[in-house]
Amino acid sequence: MGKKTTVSPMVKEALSNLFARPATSKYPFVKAEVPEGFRGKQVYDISLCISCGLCSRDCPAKAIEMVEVDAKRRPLFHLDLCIFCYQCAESCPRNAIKSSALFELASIDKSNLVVHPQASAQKGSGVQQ
Amino acid sequence: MVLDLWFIFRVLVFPGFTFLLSLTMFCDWVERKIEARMQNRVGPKFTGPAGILQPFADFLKLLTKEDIVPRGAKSTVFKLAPIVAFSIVVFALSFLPIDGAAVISNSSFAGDLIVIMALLTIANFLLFLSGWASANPYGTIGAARVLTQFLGYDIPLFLLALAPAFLAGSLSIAAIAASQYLPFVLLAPWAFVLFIVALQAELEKDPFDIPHAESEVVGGLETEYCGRKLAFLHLTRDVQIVFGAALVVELFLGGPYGPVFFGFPAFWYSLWFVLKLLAVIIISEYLTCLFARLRIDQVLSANWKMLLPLSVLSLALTIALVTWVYPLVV
Amino acid sequence: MHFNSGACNGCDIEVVALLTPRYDVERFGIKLEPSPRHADVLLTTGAVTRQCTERLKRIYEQMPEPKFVVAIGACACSGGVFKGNYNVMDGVDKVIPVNAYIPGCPPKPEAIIDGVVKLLNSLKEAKTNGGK
Amino acid sequence: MGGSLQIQPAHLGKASIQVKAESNRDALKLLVEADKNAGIIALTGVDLGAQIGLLYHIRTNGAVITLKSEVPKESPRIPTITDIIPGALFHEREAADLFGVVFEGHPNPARIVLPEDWSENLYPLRKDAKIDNATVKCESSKSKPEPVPPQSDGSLVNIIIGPQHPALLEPEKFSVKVNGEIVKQVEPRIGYVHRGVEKAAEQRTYLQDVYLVERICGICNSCHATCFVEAVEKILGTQVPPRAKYIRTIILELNRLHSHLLLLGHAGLEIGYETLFQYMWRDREPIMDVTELLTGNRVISSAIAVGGVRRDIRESDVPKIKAVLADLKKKMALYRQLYTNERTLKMRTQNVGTLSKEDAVKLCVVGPVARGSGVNIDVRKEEPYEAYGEIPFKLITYNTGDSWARFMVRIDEIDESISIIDYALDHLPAGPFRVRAPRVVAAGEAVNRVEAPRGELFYYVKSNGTAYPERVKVRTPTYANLPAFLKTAEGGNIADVPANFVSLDPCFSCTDR
Repeated sequence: MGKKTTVSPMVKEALSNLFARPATSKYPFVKAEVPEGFRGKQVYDISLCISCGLCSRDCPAKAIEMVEVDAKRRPLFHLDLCIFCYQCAESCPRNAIKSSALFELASIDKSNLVVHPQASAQKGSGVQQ
Repeated sequence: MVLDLWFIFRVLVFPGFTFLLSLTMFCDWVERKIEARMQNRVGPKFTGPAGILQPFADFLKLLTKEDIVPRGAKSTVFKLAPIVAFSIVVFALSFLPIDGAAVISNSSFAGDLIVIMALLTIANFLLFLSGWASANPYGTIGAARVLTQFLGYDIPLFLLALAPAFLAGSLSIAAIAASQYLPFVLLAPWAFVLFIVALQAELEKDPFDIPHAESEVVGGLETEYCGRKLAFLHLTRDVQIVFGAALVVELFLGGPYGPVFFGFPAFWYSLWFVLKLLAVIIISEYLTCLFARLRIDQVLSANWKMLLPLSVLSLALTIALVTWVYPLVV
Repeated sequence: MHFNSGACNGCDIEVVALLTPRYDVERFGIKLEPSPRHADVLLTTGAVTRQCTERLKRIYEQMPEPKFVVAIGACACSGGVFKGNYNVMDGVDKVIPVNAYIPGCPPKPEAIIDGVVKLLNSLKEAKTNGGK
Repeated sequence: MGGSLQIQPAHLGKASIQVKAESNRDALKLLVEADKNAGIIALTGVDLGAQIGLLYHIRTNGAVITLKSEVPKESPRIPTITDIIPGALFHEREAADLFGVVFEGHPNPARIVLPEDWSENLYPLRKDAKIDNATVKCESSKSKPEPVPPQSDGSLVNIIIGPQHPALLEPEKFSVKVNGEIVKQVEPRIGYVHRGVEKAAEQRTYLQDVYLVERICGICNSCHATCFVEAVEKILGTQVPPRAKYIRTIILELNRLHSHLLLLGHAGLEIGYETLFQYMWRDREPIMDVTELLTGNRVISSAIAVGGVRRDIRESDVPKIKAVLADLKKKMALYRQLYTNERTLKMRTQNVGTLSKEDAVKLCVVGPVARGSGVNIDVRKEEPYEAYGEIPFKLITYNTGDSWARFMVRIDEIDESISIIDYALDHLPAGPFRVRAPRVVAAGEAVNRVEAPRGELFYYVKSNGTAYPERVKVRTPTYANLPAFLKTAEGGNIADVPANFVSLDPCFSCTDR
């Protein structure tokens, strides 16, 4: 290209952007949209669960602990370990585990980062109503 | 007594310390905002209206942070250099006529252009010292780069500054600014363009921001600094940028002078000054966005092979014009 | 300030993406600083490998007070899929104190912003409750 | 398949030959003489009980030949091959680290992936290695000063880049010896991201391993998953339905798109061109959105499973994807102009880190780095996997071999990727997208290659008839390209190191595993 270079296209681009609308989304003030099928926080439906423990067995991150709830073994999701692959949902023979669009899971307390079978059962039924 | 109060007001509030500091913060905000917008971003937005207080908030935050002097650092120099550098730049800035007169009235004298150029160099040297004193390899390399670069670019910068001096027939900034019935940018546009380029290098902005090349030297000379001292280093840099832009305004854009519509001329002069200043800062920021960073050897060869001969040429051309052509026109 | 203590790059690129036009955290006055001395918040990603442990501690020590640490992603929170491997420490909080956890693999950039906002809110609360 | 270990034509273009440890070098020499472009892909160690098997995977004439030797576990010694194939330097050091094999005559047998303070005589990938996590962790949590290397060495000054450094998004350390501004020698210290994935893969089921290997690298995640899954499918003999092949291809190409955009933007950051970085990453976001749309996560797709893909492409999404691609194609014109016309950018990248074609072959580099030096290798062409055999696309090469050429290769490849995805979307076959795969995999072994954004990705999987693999070996493209960086950095300017380095698109989470 030698000495004679054409003008860099940046000259125009930068100037036009100065007056263009920024590409910035208005997140935290406008909710971020999440496409269908997003792998977010688990929703667990206790009424479908048959306590087989397949989810826990197949979890690659060992994030699912089976806990005793009303004398039955139920999955407890450790969100701090969860890699949101949804193998658990795939392994579940009864589709008791579904994903949600919830992704704002941050917490300043690590012990908050669990989806307890009972709590999420209520929440799950709440969504259904 | 009235005179003394007036004097103190001028030094501390307007157009002195407080005004200059707020101006610096404001310019820093403009710079960040313009850069963000050119990059299709929003930039600071939530601190104060449209994020205008962001630089101020950053400054305050740094003041409250823990102050660490690293082991192995040359403690006295490490502590003093940033503050002294800061005061020198502010001192230099106060020589510039802002509302029609310099901060301290009647302090301008015949050779003050040379003095403030020297002050700029000293400030850069102090910045070098501050990096060198931090005993961190990145700090030292960054500092060495500052030194190499300003040593190289000081000469063309000074040569170019002489062009308006010749046009005005004076080495006093106030006189140069005052003599521009027609801004010198129109009389010597080549010198203006070259001056901006040299200034870009002197102020270490893209494509000459070698001392700030994060990917090579981390934080450059600031690497080991934190808290209050970092705040002052940042501020020094920002004041330097304002100073550089102000120099352009004084030398090429007719200084603070412009049409006075009503009321105090001082008000209008300050307004014109700030507007022109912003124009220069926007141009400089625009240039920053256009280019990739050059390598230190490319920067130096660009200086010695291109800028220096060109600035000598520009000076010669200006002198020739002043001597033979303009007398015929004016 | 961002430090990768043995992550898969998934979270790291999301952290860098925060600076770019879509998320532009400079809106909130947040900038990525190159030197730990300039940083207020340390964003850590990755499960902390043994080789990184020393360096992570040192960076934490170099940061001036007040300082905060955010663990980004499952690995940084508690080791994630790598938990129990021979060369990882299972999470940042095993090495340095952590102020906020952001789970996800990797978390969306929005989730990281949300995490930082939650951290800031908790600081405000601590202040009104007579803290520092 | 399976059966005799002597010579087994596992599948097309791949063979393995059993050789005695003593005659290993002779066999290699024969291969190198037969094809002077022959290079080593990987060196896999396998614990065979009383023996340690060493598998030299050699690439010759577009095929992969595996030389198998065995050394006794009691005293595992074997002569080095680094004098025959210099590209084997790192591979041998790694095998020494993880299996305790002594390579006689290796020029620099230092640790490479394990930390310096790792216990002697503890080789994590041996099956009988007893790693007490508690003591290991306790040991390294004790504070100790980092060793301070000498600042200078005669006329040479030693500069340490990393492990935490803005030029490196990942923690790695390079000792750069400089004379003034000229680099004399670069000595890397990798292993900061070594998470022991290969060991972990042996402790998890095939089902879980797909997610594990995906997380080796967040950028080329689906390439890792695909490569692993294909190797398993080869052992199983699974026929993947055509629709799954096309969907995989789309996801792989999306991966390449986002990886290349990421790199080109990051390069802007390295050479101080922040505006370019911001624009590139802005235009990368829609690609992330598409990935999220198709797979449910922006970065890690988790879409690929043994036997197919986990999700189908919704018909309603196809126009959205096409719109994004068309938009990107328009934007790429600007970047191409920028890379070919912008002077400062060219000043920083042209004639930086030039790698000649001969050196590229000798050092066994792969991917865009090799293609930037005029070597036309691409696994997608050499050994078409998924739907690549049916989709027309060009193989991009540039001849200058400098950083600029490597960037240009990627810019052109982005355009190719866009048209590949377009084609695949248009020709998406109907039918199922997944077939059931068993959890237990019959005994066997397979090698597999995939063209990741950074180059050839190599997997070796050995199964023992259970649900857990016996051995998973990963050779990532950066591993092969790193020697090229060391070579090209020498004699260059220290300020060029970042630009040169980033043009290789280094990924250490891949390298260290």
